[in-house]
Formats: sequence, C-alpha cells, structure tokens
Amino acid sequence: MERPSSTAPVLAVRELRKRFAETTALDGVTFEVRQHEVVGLIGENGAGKSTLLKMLVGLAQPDSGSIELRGERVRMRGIAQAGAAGIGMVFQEQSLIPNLTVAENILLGAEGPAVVGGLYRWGELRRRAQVQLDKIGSDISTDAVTESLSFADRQLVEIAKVLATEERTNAEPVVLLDEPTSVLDRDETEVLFAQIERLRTRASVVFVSHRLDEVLRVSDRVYVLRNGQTVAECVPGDVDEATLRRLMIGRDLEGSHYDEERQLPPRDEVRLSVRGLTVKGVCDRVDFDLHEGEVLGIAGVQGSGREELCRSLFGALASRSESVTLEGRPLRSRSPRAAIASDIGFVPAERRREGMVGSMSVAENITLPHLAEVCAGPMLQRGRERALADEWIDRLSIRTPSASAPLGSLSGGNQQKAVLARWLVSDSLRLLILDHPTRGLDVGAKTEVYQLIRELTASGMSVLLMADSLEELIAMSHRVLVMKDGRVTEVIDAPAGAKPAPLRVLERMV
Amino acid sequence: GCATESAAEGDGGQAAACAPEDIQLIGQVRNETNPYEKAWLDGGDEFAESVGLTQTRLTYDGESPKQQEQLRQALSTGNPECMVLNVLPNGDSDTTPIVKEADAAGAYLVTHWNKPADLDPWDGYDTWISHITFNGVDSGRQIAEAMFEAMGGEGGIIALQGILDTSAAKDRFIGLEDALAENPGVTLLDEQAADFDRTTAFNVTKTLITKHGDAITGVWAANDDMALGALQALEAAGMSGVAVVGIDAVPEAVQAIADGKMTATVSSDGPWQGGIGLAMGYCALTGELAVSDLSDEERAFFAKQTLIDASNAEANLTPSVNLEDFECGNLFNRVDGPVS
Amino acid sequence: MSVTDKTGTFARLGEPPRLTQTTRRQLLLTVMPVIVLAALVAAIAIANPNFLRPLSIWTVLDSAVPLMILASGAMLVILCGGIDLSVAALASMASVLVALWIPVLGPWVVPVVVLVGALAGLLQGAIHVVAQIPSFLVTLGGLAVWSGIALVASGASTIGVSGSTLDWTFTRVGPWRIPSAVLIAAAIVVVFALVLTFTPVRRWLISIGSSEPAALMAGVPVAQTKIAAFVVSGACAGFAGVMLVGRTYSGAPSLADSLLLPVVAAIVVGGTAITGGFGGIGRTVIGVLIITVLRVGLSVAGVDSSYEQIFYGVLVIAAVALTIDRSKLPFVK
Amino acid sequence: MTPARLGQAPPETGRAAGPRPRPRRFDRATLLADFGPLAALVLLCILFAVLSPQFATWGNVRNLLDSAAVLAVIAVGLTFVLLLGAIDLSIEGVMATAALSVALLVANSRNDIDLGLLGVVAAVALGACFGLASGMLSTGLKIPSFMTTLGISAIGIGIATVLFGGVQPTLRSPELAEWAAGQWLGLTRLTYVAIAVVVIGLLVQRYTRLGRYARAIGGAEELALLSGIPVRRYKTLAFTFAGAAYGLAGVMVTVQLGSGIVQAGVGQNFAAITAAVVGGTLLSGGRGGVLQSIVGVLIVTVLANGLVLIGVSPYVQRAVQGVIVVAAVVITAWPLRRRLRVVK
Ligand SMILES: Nc1ncnc2c1ncn2[C@@H]1O[C@H](COP(=O)(O)OP(=O)(O)OP(=O)(O)O)[C@@H](O)[C@H]1O
Ligand SMILES: Nc1ncnc2c1ncn2[C@@H]1O[C@H](COP(=O)(O)OP(=O)(O)OP(=O)(O)O)[C@@H](O)[C@H]1O
Ligand SMILES: [Mg+2]
Ligand SMILES: [Mg+2]
Repeated sequence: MERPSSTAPVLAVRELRKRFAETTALDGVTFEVRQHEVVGLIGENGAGKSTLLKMLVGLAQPDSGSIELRGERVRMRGIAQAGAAGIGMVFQEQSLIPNLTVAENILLGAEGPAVVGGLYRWGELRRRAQVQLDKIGSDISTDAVTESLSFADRQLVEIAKVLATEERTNAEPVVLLDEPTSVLDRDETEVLFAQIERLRTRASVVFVSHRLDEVLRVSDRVYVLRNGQTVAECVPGDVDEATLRRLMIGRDLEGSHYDEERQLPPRDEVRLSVRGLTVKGVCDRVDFDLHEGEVLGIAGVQGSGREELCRSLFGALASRSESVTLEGRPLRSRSPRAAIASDIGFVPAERRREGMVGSMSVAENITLPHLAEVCAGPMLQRGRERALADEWIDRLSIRTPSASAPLGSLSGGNQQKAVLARWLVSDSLRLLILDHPTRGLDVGAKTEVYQLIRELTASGMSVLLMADSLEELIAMSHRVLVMKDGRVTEVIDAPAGAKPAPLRVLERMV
Repeated sequence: GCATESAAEGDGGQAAACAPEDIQLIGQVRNETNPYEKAWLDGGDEFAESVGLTQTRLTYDGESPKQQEQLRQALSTGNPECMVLNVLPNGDSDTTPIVKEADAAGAYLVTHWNKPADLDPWDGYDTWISHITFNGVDSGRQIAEAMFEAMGGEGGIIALQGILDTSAAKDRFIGLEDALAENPGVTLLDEQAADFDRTTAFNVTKTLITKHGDAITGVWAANDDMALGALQALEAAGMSGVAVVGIDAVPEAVQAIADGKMTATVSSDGPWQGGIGLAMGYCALTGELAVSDLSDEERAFFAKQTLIDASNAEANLTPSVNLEDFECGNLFNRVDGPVS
Repeated sequence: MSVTDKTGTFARLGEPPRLTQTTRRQLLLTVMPVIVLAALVAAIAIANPNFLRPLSIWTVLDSAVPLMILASGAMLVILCGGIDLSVAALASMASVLVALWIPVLGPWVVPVVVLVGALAGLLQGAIHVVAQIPSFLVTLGGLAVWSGIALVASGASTIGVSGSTLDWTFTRVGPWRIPSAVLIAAAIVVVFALVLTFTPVRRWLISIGSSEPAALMAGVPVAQTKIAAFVVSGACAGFAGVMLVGRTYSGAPSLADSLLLPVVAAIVVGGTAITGGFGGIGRTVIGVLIITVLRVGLSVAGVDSSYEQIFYGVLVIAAVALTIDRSKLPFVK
Repeated sequence: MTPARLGQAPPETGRAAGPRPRPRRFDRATLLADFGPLAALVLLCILFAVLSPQFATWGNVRNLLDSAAVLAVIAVGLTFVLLLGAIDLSIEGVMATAALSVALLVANSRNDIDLGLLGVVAAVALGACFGLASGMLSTGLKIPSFMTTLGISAIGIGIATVLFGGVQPTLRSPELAEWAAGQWLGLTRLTYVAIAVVVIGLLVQRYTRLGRYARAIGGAEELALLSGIPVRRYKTLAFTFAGAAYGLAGVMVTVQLGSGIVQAGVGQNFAAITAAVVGGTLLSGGRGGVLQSIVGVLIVTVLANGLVLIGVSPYVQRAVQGVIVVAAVVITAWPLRRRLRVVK
C-alpha cells in the first residue's frame, strides 16, 4: 500500500512486561509507531492491548522493558505527563465526566488559553471546544451536559477530546484509540476514519479494534498480540481478515463467521406477542410477534426507540400497551425482577454500569439473577453455586484465574461472557434480549457468542437482538424489525441463504 | 476537733480497710470547656492536694452513655473499696444507674444537681453519702426579683429556658413564674428554649427582639451562658438598659455585673462543689464521718447559694476555695434545707 | 457442547493457588482490625494493668453493647450504600416509650417497642425508596421527628422505671459473672452472621451497594432489600433503647442521641466501606470494640481529660488508616 | 437532551457560532429539580408572612440575614467539599479552635497579645491548616473523609479546650466590637462579610480550576484522573478552602458573642449539611453549588425564625422542621422519580 510514512519511530516499545497478581498481561511486547503512521493493534480479549496502551499514558507501570518517545527513553508517571508529551488516548470504557458540559469535558485538564491567570474564560473555552467538535463534524452543543447525551454522542465527544491533544504540543502527537468504533454507527465511524486520515498528516495513531475490516482499511501496519506477546506484524495489503484471525487466536476458525448454515427455521408457536406498545416520547404503538426459536433483529439508528422498546419489555422503563403476551399469558413487566420471574433475560449494552457488579466474583455474578436455583430454602448452597459457575466458565471458556476472582478484574470480553452466562444458567429462560452482546468482543469470542445464540434458538429460545453492525444483525436474525422515529417501518425476512442486503435494511432506517 | 472521736467509734471495718494514701479520688463533670465545671474540677484538685492525693478528672462531653461507661470502667479497674466519686450526673435519669453501680461496688459517692425525685440516699444506700443540689425555684425567683427591681417593677421580659429535659431548667422557670405571679406589673412577652447554649441564646434573642422590639426591658436566662448570649444580641441591636439575669456566676458574667452590663446571677460555688464531695468521701474512708449517722437532711440537701449583683460582684470575680469548708467537721455547714 | 471444543487456546487458567504477595496482603488486611484492637488494649494495659482484670474486660464488653446493637442495624443500611442517621434518636424515643409503657405492657413492652422501631424504619425506608429521596436526608428528618415525638411523649423529662421487668438486660450470669447484655449482643451478632453467611441477603446488599443499576437489571429485589435494611436498623434501634432503659432505669428523650457518631465511626473503623458494597458483621464487632476501648480506655490509661479529645481524634484516624482495605474502596470519598 | 443545570450553566456570553445548536427544552421535572428549593423558600416566606405579622418586617429580614451569616459562610466552604463527593464533619472542631485562637490573639481579657486584624487572619489561616490536614489525611492515607474530619473535629475541640484553660477570653478590641454591632445600610457588617464570602465562593466555583475540578472529581473521580487532573491536590485544596471558611465562621461567632468559646460551632455541622442538601447540593458529589447551598441556608434560617415567630412550641420545633424539610424535598423530587433511578 502506498502511504507516506517516514522511517523514524516516534514511539518504540521494547520487551514490555506486566504481571497482575495471577495473570501475565504483557509478556514482552515490542512494537513501534512511526511518524504519520496509523498502526493497528489487534488481539483477542485479554491479549493485553488495553494494558499496553494504558502504560503508554502512564496509567500503569511496566514491570520491565522500555518505552522510547522520539528517541528518548521515557517513564510516564501519569496521564497529565503523557498529555504534555503529546500522547492522548480514547479509553475503551468511556471517560467523560457526566455532570460537566461538553466544552468542559473536552478541555478538562488541558484548558490552555481558556484559563488566564487562574480564571476560566467561558467564551474561549466554548470556542476551543467547538473547534474540536467541528473537526468531527458533530452538531453536539458545547453546553450540553454530558450525561444527557447518547452513548454514541459521548464517544464522539471523547474523540473530539483526544483530538485536542494535537493542539497541546509542539511535537506531533501520538493518538491512542482503544476500540473507538465499537459503539459508533456506520456514519459516525466514517467521520472517525476521515479524522484519522486528517490526523495522519500531522500525527501518529494507534488504533485498536476487534473489527478487522476496519483495521485493514485504516492501518499502515498491523501488530497482532497474543497472550501478551507481539506475534506478528503485517501490512494490510499482504493479509486478509482470515489470516489475521488465525494469527490472533493461533488456529483456524472453521465455518463462516456467522455460522449462517446452522440457522434453523423458527417454530410456528408465537412466544412473545406485542401489540400497541408505547413508551412515552420514544416509541409509538409497536406491534410484533416473536416465535419460538427465532432471532428477531431490531434495526434502527440512535433515537429510533429500539433500545427503549427492549428495556420496557424487561421492565426497566415504564410503558403502555394494548397487550403483551408471553406464551399466551399477559406479560406484566413492572420491574426487571418481574420480567426475570417471567423467564426473560437481558444483556445490557452498558456492561460496566448495568451488566455486572465488578467487585463481586465471577461466580456470584453468574448466579445473581437466579439465586433461587442455588438456594435450598433460604440457604445458599455454595458448593452448588461453585459447580454451576465452573460449568459455565468452562462451557463459555471464560478466561479467569478462578470462579472467585472479581469480575471487574477480567478483560471486557470475558466479562461479557460472564454476563451472558448468568442468563443461560436458568433452564427455563424463554426470551433473551441482547443489547449489543458482542460489543468489544474479539472475533473468536464473537463467533462463540454467535454459536451460542444458534444453539439456544435451536433449543427453542427466542431472542431479541440489537447488534453492533448491520451485517451481524442480518446474519444472526430470522427476521429484522426496522424502526424509525419510534415506529416500525418494516419487518424484513432474513432466512438462511436468502439474507437481505444491508442497504435494503438501511434505507428503511433513515 | 471531733475527728479522732468518730474514728474510734465509727463503722471501723470500712475505715480500717483503706490507708489514706490508697484512697482514689474521682471527680466527674461534663467537660472542661465551660468555666463552671472547670472551676469545679479545680476545686477538687485543691482539696486532693490538701490531703496529699491527686484527683482523677473525668469528663464525658455531656454524653449520658459515656458517663456510665466511664464510671463503670473506673469502678472495675480501680479499688472501689477505697474510692470516692464526686459526680455531676448528666441528667436526672443518669443518677439511678450511677448510684446503683457505686453501691454495688462499695465506692463512696456524692452526687450533685440531678436526681429523680423518688431516689434518696437513705433508701438503703450505704455508700451514697449525699446528694447536693440547689433550690432552682429559689434561684429562678431570686434573679427574677433582682431583675424586676432593676426594671422598676414593671415592663416586659423574655425568658430563655435551658435544656427542657432537665429539672434545673424546669425548677428555675417555676421560680420565674412564682415571681411573675407576685409582680403583676411585669409581663412575660415570650419564652423560648435556648438549651443553656450561648450561640442559640444569641440567635433566639435576636429573633425575639424583632418580634417584641422595645417592649423588652428584661431578659431572664436560666444560666449565665444564655444571659451572655442575650446580652450580646441586645448590644448588637443597640438596646441598652435592659436588665439581664442568669445563674451560675461564671467569671464573665460576674465581670459583666461588675461592669454594670448585667444585673444579677446566682452562685452555687463550683470550686466548693468540686471539693466537698471528695471531702465527704475522704472523711468517710478515713473513719471521720459515719454515713449511717447522717440525718436525711444531710444526705440530700439544698446548699446555700448567693445572689451576686452589683454590690458583691467585685468580691466574687475569681472563684476560689476555702479549705476550711472541707474539714470533716464543716462538711455540712452549707446545708440550706432538705430537698423538697 | 460444541462451543467448548474449539477453545483450546483459552485454557491457560488453572494455575494452582499460591500464597502470593497480594493474598498475603489481603490476609493482613483482614486481621488488621484485630491487631489494632489488640495494640490499643495492650497500650492501655501498660498504662494501667488493672485494665486486663476479668471484671474490667467484662465491663468494656458490657459498655459496648448498646453501640453494638445500633451498629449492627446501621451497618446493613451502609452496606447497601445508604446511611441511617436516625438510629440514635430512634433509640432515645424507644427508651421513652419503654419507660411509658412498662406499667401497662409489662414484659410485652420489648417486642412492642422493637416493632415500633421497625415501623419507624419502614416509614423511612419507604420514603427513601418510593419517593427516591437520599437516605441521608430522610433519616436526618427522621432524627428530628423521633426526637420531637420523644420530647412530647415524655413531656421533655426523664421517666423513671421501677420494677424488675428489664432486669434481664443488665445483670451478670453464670460462674464467670458474664454480663447478660454481652450474651444478648453476642446472640444478635450470631444471628446476623448466620443470615449474612448462609442466605442470599448479603449478596443483595453488596450488589446494591457496589452497583445498584446492575443489581436492578439482575433482578435483585432492590427496593425490598433496602427497605428491609431500614426496618432491621429501626428494630435494632428499638432494642438498643430497651437495653439502655435496662441499664439506666429510665427513659429520656435524648438518652442515646450522642451515640450517632460513635456508631458510624465504629462501622467505618471496622473496615466497612462508608460508600457501601463492602463490609460485614465481624468487622463491625471489632470496630465497635475499638471505639468502645477508645471511649472508656483513655481515662483508664490516665490521659488528662483536657487532652482526651486530641488523643481520641488522633487514635481514631490512626485506627482507620490501619484497618480499611483500600483495594475494596473504588476510590476514597 | 436536557438543558444545562442551574449553577452549572456557564454564563451566556460569547457563544461561538456552532452548527445548529440544539434547542433547549425545559421540562417540568428539570425545572422542579433546579428551582424546587427556591420555590420552597418562597412558599415558606409567604406562609410565615401570612401567619406572623412580624415576619415580613424590615427588622426581621435584617435579623434573618444576620442570623444566616455564619451558616452561610460555613455552607460556602462545605459546598466545595460536598461537590467532591466527600463530607466534612470537622466544622465544630475547626470553629472551636478558631474562636479561641482569635479571642486570644486580639486584645482580650486573658493575655496581652493584641494582633488586631492580623489575629483574625491568623485564625482563618489556622482553620485552613485544619482543612489542609483533613485533606492530606484523606488523600494521602486514603481514609474516607467521614473519618478524617471526625477525628480532626475531636482534635480541634481538644486544642480549643486546652486553649480555653478555664476562663473565657473576652474580647476587649473596640474595632472588633464595632464589627459585631456596627451597621451599614441597616445590615450588620458581618452580614456583608457573609455576602462577600458567598460572592467569592461563586466566583471560585465558576471561574477557577478549584471549582471546576471539584465538580469533575465529584462527578467521576476515576475519570477525572483519566483526564490528567491532579485529583489529590485539588481535593486537598477544597478541604483547605473549606477549613478557612470554618475558621472565618469561628471568628464571626466570636465577634458576635464577644468572647471565645469552645462551643462556637456546636450544631453547625448538621445545620450546614442539612442546608446544603436541602438546597440541592447532593452528598454524592458533583451536583449543586454555592448558590444552591445558600438557598438551603435561607430555608433553614427562615424555618427556625418563622417557627419562633408564629409561636410553635419549642418541644416540637425541630420535629416540624424535619417534617417540612423532608416534605419539601419529596414534593420537589416526586416528578423526577424513574424506575431505575439510583438514589443512595
Ligand atoms: N489491573 C489488573 N488486574 C488484574 N489483571 C489485569 C489488570 N489489567 C489487566 N489484567 C489482565 O491482563 C490481561 C490483559 O488485559 P487487557 O485489558 O490488556 O486485554 P485487551 O487486549 O485489552 O483485551 P480486550 O480485547 O478484551 O480489550 C487480561 O487477562 C486481564 O485480565
Ligand atoms: N480495578 C481493577 N482491578 C483489576 N483489574 C482491573 C481493574 N481495572 C481495570 N482492570 C483491568 O484492566 C483491563 C483493561 O480494562 P478494559 O476495560 O480496557 O478491558 P478490555 O480487556 O480491553 O475489554 P474488552 O474485552 O471490552 O475489549 C481489564 O482487563 C481489567 O482486567
Ligand atoms: Mg482492552
Ligand atoms: Mg476490548
């Protein structure tokens, strides 16, 4: 690929090692970033990507190894020092402060000329923030309170924030992006890529993503991490996705990515029937049926009301309806607890906040919604709980030192598997609502989740699915419910072998 | 004079049990942050020094549970047989358990101020020597009368009550009511609780000044702290010539009387209280006082208190003790009648 | 299941458990509160050897009882991330009610007053959960209201209790003359420990305390658990009121008011996170003992009463600095 | 999208011409959350004005402002600590030490020292030192502020007890007496001091890093760290600022009362926290601000004043206050209830 890139490494990492209590996160990583270059970084969940990036900005200290920035050996003590040296990072989990405005967030800790003599100049602050927002072509108001923004909008603000790094140093900055696209939709991803292209002329970029097509598209070089080691360095022109996938997990993945051939037709029995479901202000008289063994994908852009629809079915949002029946019986989800009692499960998109209790162990998290199943009368049966947890850790191959390790200390992908496991524990689960279940998962883990969904539906479970990408949604679904502005615009059939084109779905969404 | 006699005949068993140097003197008050109680403990120290001992000073920050905990711990870590407790119970309710604990452990005890009406030392308590208190109705009336006099027998007054849950606060207020009944020319404009606290009194008085304005010609406060708070509020409002009275004779109030800013206060003589209880116990342990011989009037009595006004303020500016008061023969010199 | 067949590379797990540095630190942190307690007791005993007499030790334990009962209940509320500021005022109100009702109800006064305490807790919990008002505020209001009720009901005075109805709360039993109150408190602690260890209650409390949205989405009975925590806290306050009447022979409207800060201090010194999500009854027991020893021990050790507060402040800070497990507090507020 | 909240909204100046700013929507719930306490204050005033003829007089308004002065100064300092999500229980101790030290450092009845206004400065600085100690202990040893400030309070009371030594130092400084009694435009000078402190508090909150970072740290401490904010430094700074405010409050009480007493701050801790919370400064941090806390201070002061004026029995005054406060918050927060709303 013909791209301008000089040879002098701006950032060089040699033999970096890091051990956390029982896990070796980095086991001798070596890589370098040259001037005006976009470096892709891939690896399965827990391979050490985030840990590596955190060390570059001083949030973790390596046990051994060296980091050289523009030829000088550096030891980053903290994010402020890194920022001053021209390294900025977009974190995998969002890092905006919810109660500050967008402008405040973008320039937090790096106000520069917006603070004169210790005093803030609001006009200047807004103006400078607006400059960053304009770069990504966003129309988010600088005065909006961050927590009132949608998840994707917040991600855009994060990117705007890291773009401000380029104005802070004289030297050309290094921008680290840890899975910036996992929550962005297609258009927003395009905006980001345009920014990366623009940045390339004056900065170096490290780009982490589990979407290999994206990585291949924007990177000049790609490093593959496995078990804390750099196992390969590739140039996109020379490799394809399958090769990368194999390098990442060290073996071939058989079958197609989505296992489409294993999609069985749904059964005739209607499991969930929704009529006239209205959530005040966001979705309006929605009707649909969900059959046994069916995956119903819900497509829609931000604000289409699909998330609210699903949350209300799980009782997390108040709603009105003509009738909602589960296997013929009226379903009254007054709370998540009631929904769970009706054998509904829900995997939320915001895993850290809603999906898990980080300080509790993997086992405790897995059994939390179904404590009754590991209780005899009022008594907990720890042995049974442990066995159940071990079984599911094994079945989903959750990578954890033990079932009693705190869930918060696992890598995001493995956390996600544990969150899925907590619903699968119940034998009687009838409906599983998946809100971006593969968000942040590596290809291997994604494939496992897909297979899991296939197996579950084959055994009769019904699934409501919102997915990371349209391709994924279409591939996994039997039918796709397209929503726009709170209404259902169309229900598109997507049987195995006759999947509709993404464009066909897209045009009903916008 | 009579010391040797009583030692010879008294209930010698107890007296012999303790050598004078083994005697442990304990004084307990709420805290050392108010002049009255500080002076009390200092008085105790002076007595202890005069007999070659030291006083253990205990303070419980006005926390009833802590007072009990402290005393129980003192009794269980020390030698109760040779112990004298001179205690200011936090409230009426605290006296019962203190008395029972001391009695069970066999330590000599003198209590002050607070006691439930139906609990008396002669009801089978051998080591509870005496309960010393002051006639609150009397003091409340005395200062009221001094104030009415300063007001020329007519006008409007406001009353600042103490912590409502104490008999001191209630008795003193009854005294005020009695005096009011005898002086129809004076009207009670308002009464508010200010919790014996200076800041509260300051704020409450300011509000009452807003409400009643120049109609106020006198402020009756159930203690000096509140009186001083009220005084400050009156000064801030630019009101002079208002008669202010309190109770306790804290140095600042006595000074204010001497300066002509306050009208009167009543002294219960804290240093004397701090010493007298220890002295009673010391005399009992050394065999110079036989508790069983004491009359009921000596075992629960109102002690004399003195009204301090412009005439005697200078003389009372600094609290001091007269060690003669603590000699075994003079212990009951200040009895001023039985408790109710 | 076929999913597992293909995951050979993930299987880098089963390293045998070793006594790593972290686990050793963890162990130290677990026993630290006990070490601090022992050090305190030892220091006081050096100043005054009588402190270690059995009688003296029993007295310390006995003094700890009202604090212990209040702290057990309040700890539940703190575990799930709230705070109950009303416990002390509620105990005061309970003491007044006990004193007022003993002539009428006799021994039945105990369950009745505990029930009243529970109902007061229920009211506060319900307002907190249903109206979604911060617990700090609800219980601050509760504190004022219970004090007011106690003042009015008692006519702002102390009500003496005669008779032997409550003697069982404050006597000594057995050949070792163990204070009955200590046995009662121990029984309560055991009940708490059993419930927290063997039922899912602790799970619920901890998950609510550390991540309430996640607990809600996992179907944890959040509202019920929170309200129950307040109910138990109220009931404990009611029972603490009973115990206080037993030892003071009277009820008074501000009898227990001063115990509020010691209760919270005891819970925190034991190592329970004030922000919720971490802690337990064992830690609370140790915390209560540390605070009690500080309260009664300084004067025993002969600390001058004007310097006592300074010592207390310094020692409380030092104790907390040593006992809390910082890795369990996401960040320190 | 919700509009920026009261007190957090930057001033409406110099708005860059961004592409189509999104329309602001004021819904009832946010309005209530922002203006509920203010509405409650107005309602209370109207209620008391109807019930008591003296309430709405100039004399009483003056008295109200004067009574609120000390609590307002405390609340301004406390607000910054609460914004962090921390809590401060050291108010009593800091005020006690400040009260005694100022009384002993200016012309007084106990010693011959007379530093004049320098004594006031020294007392405020001492308060700041206490705050610094709380802050450094919390951040350095990572102890919850609940405990450090509780310990610091005990230490402060202990030091004040030692300083007190048995006799209250009475102020003999004519210029300080003038500060207590003297009036400008009908208000006491201390009222102006309080107003000045409130204004400074507002400026610090809105225009300095301390204010911004305090809010950021309270909003999400770990994320503030990720933004490169020196969290520990600013936390300590917030405690120090608060300590200085309590020191000043201790001085004000001493000037008002004419002598230094250990009890100068008794009851102020709960009063200040109640005021801040009632006004809308949340204990969980990041929400509210000086303005909100001051509204809370006025609510608390108006309640105390009004209940005395309409003659509510002293037995039940506190209970009535408690009920009114909780009821007011329930009413204003009712429309904000949501199924999954988390309230601690
Ligand atoms: N602070 C920590 N304590 C304990 N273990 C940790 C810590 N940080 C990382 N690890 C472990 O180190 C390994 C590498 O984690 P890291 O987050 O870097 O992976 P990753 O490559 O970013 O994975 P993902 O694709 O899921 O983001 C994981 O096994 C993780 O559990
Ligand atoms: N407090 C903590 N204790 C232990 N480990 C932690 C803690 N905080 C972070 N970590 C570790 O930091 C690593 C990086 O976190 P991050 O959320 O980026 O995970 P990730 O592995 O990159 O997630 P994903 O699978 O979504 O890509 C995680 O693997 C996690 O183990
Ligand atoms: Mg990662
Ligand atoms: Mg990841």
